[in-house]
This record gives sequence, structure tokens and C-alpha cells, in this order.
Amino acid sequence: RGLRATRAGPNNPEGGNICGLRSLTVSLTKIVTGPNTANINNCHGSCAFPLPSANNHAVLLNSHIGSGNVDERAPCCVPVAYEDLEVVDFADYGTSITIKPNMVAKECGCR
Amino acid sequence: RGLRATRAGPNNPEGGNICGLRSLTVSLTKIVTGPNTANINNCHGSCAFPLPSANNHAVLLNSHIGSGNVDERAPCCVPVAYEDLEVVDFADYGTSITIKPNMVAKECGCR
Amino acid sequence: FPQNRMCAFQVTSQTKRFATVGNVSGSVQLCENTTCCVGYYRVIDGQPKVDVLACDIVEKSCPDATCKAQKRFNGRQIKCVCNTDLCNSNITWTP
Amino acid sequence: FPQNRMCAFQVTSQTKRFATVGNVSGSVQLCENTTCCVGYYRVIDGQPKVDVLACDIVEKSCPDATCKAQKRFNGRQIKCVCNTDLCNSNITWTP
Repeated sequence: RGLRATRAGPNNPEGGNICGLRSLTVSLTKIVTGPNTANINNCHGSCAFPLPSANNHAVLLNSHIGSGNVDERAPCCVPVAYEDLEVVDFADYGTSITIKPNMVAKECGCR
Repeated sequence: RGLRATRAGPNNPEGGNICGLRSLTVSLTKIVTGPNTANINNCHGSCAFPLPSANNHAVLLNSHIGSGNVDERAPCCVPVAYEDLEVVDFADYGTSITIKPNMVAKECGCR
Repeated sequence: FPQNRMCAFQVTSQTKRFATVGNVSGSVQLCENTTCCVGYYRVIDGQPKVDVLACDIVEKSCPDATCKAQKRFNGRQIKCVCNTDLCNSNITWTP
Repeated sequence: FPQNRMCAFQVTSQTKRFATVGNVSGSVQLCENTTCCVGYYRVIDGQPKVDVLACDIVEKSCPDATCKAQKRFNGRQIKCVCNTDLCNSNITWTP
């Protein structure tokens, strides 16, 4: 069971700016043969109270900082789940096709 | 297999400031019966190149930002592994003893 | 050699885990890995009712020789922690 | 109704996965889910040597009708992507 943390919901007026997934297309030409680009997404937004998709550590950390300990690193909006991406690559023996893990952000949370 | 990313090592002079685990003791008295305090640790430090404990998404994101896309959220130093904590709690039927998941940061990485 | 801590022992069905951290003989427990005794009480109609008396598992720290009450959950629960043999038999409590 | 794309087909033991994305008949593949053909080559002693000719799996985009070479890994590999039947039989390449 998680510690108590109110979640952002339809009635939360700050819902537009809270930590969440945003599309991001990047070039892959320097690291793989193909594809040339991919949408890997990125996480953006506030991790102030109420913390979206926080875990117990982030709730405790946020509460500790809220008590005046402003020198601590505050919770940060980061990917917490990923998808793999199938790519064509180049190895000693020539062309290969492989699955690269954790390439595409799928879900964001405060950590 | 991960994408290429040089790791911080004994020969890396910036090793002192790179993303890593730091001790952090917080009060738990508002959320559980006991213990009164616990060391939950926190992650601090730089996620500039070379990215410590980065995954493929973070390496791509860092490279994309390095190419001049400075409006993107940069990789952030966050916990990537946790430990549970055994606590004494209070429920309708009285005192209970439970395991709270993801309470203590155990490892940090750039995400 | 140092003797193991002895604590008063009593548990509920939800807190049997406390029986695993020291040999129990009647209403006394001999602690295996701690020098702290604990007491956890529900407060019902202003009166504390024992839930747990045992060797400590989670508190880790016990600076006091006697068991002084600490209120939790708006006074609906109290706990105490102490560091002498059977010190958790009596809780020092001001309603 | 629109016909499926036809691509020249050839694979290595490391790239058999390409055989799964369309029926193969001799050196021709009929694509199931793409309109793109691809070619991947190793460059050995300045000459391209075919590793893969097939229906596309990972590229997703193929704006050109003919298969224009794109260099990768400092020119040790080249690839091409195109959008007409058997367009990957010939690669447009300048050493």
C-alpha cells in the first residue's frame, strides 16, 4: 500500500502543467542504421503537491522538502515505464536486426 | 544491449559531482506509528555527459539536447532501485505491522 | 557476557510477527537482536488498551529507561519504547 | 483495390526476421504491412555487398521512388529505402 497522496484529477485546475508524457522525435542516425528518426517521448511538468504517479519515497521526500529542507533534490518528472524499439544495426558480421530496450518513454512519474 | 555511453570511473575527475546516492534521514511520525525516523536516502548530482547509469532513452535525450534542443527536459538524477521498509501502522482493528514498498532509495541513475 | 533484553510479551492476531524476534515464555520475551522493548496501544474511550508488548522490530532507537507514551494518529494510538528489562510492562502516560 | 508492395528479397542468417513480414517466392517478397522496400549493404573494399533486400520493418518512411544510398557507420554500411515495386533491386550509389 502506498502512502497518502492526492492525485491530480479532472477537478484539479493545475492538471495542464503537471508531470506527464509529451511527444519527442529524435534522430537515430548516429547510433543505428535504421530508422532515421523515432518518437521516444519525454516527461515534462511539475512535481509539486499533489505528486502525480509518485511512490512512497517521492511522497516522503516531497514532505521533507515542504518542511523547509530546501537543499534536498526535489522529486523530478521522469519516465517510469518504457517500450523497446526494433532497429536495424551494424555488427562485425554485417547487418543485424535487434530489439533495443528502454528506448521509448511510455509513462511518467515523480521520482 | 545499451547504446554507447562512457561511464564515470576511477579515472573520471568529475566523479565527485556525478549523480549518486546520498544519505537522507526523514521524520515518519505523520504517516506511521514507528519508526519515528528513517534513512530513505536521496539522489544528487550531475547528469551531464558521461551519464551515470543511464538507459537508452536518457542517452538519446541527452544527445538530442546536446544538439541544441535546450527546451527539452534534460535527464534528471533519480532513484532507479528501492528497498522496502517494515513499519508499525494503525488500522481500524488496531496496531498492525506491514511492509511499505519503495521507501528507501538504493541506486541512482539519469532518467 | 551481556544478557539478552527481556520484554513483556503480548500480541494480537495482526501482530504475530513480533513473536518471531525472541523466545517467548508465557508473558515474557527474550530478545534476539535488540536491546529495546516496545508497547503499542489503542486508545478506547480515553483508556489505553494493549495491542502489542514485545521486543522491538522497527523502532531501532530506545534512549529511555522507562516506557514514555508517544501519541500517534490524533491520540487514537500510543506507543512507547524503552531499554531496560520488562520496562514495557508499565507505560508512563498522561491522558 | 490497392495491390501489396513487391520487393526484391535476400537475407543473411542474422536477418531472417525480414522473411516474416511478407510471403517470399524465390527472390521476391509480397509485403503485408508496408509500402516500403529496403536494402542494407556492407561496403567491402569500396564495393557494396548485399546483406538484406526485403519489405521494410523498422524504417516506416519511404518518400522516394528509387533506392538512394544513405551511408552509415563511416561508410562501412549503406542502406536505401523506396516506395515502388522491386525498387530495392537497384541502389543509387556514389562511392
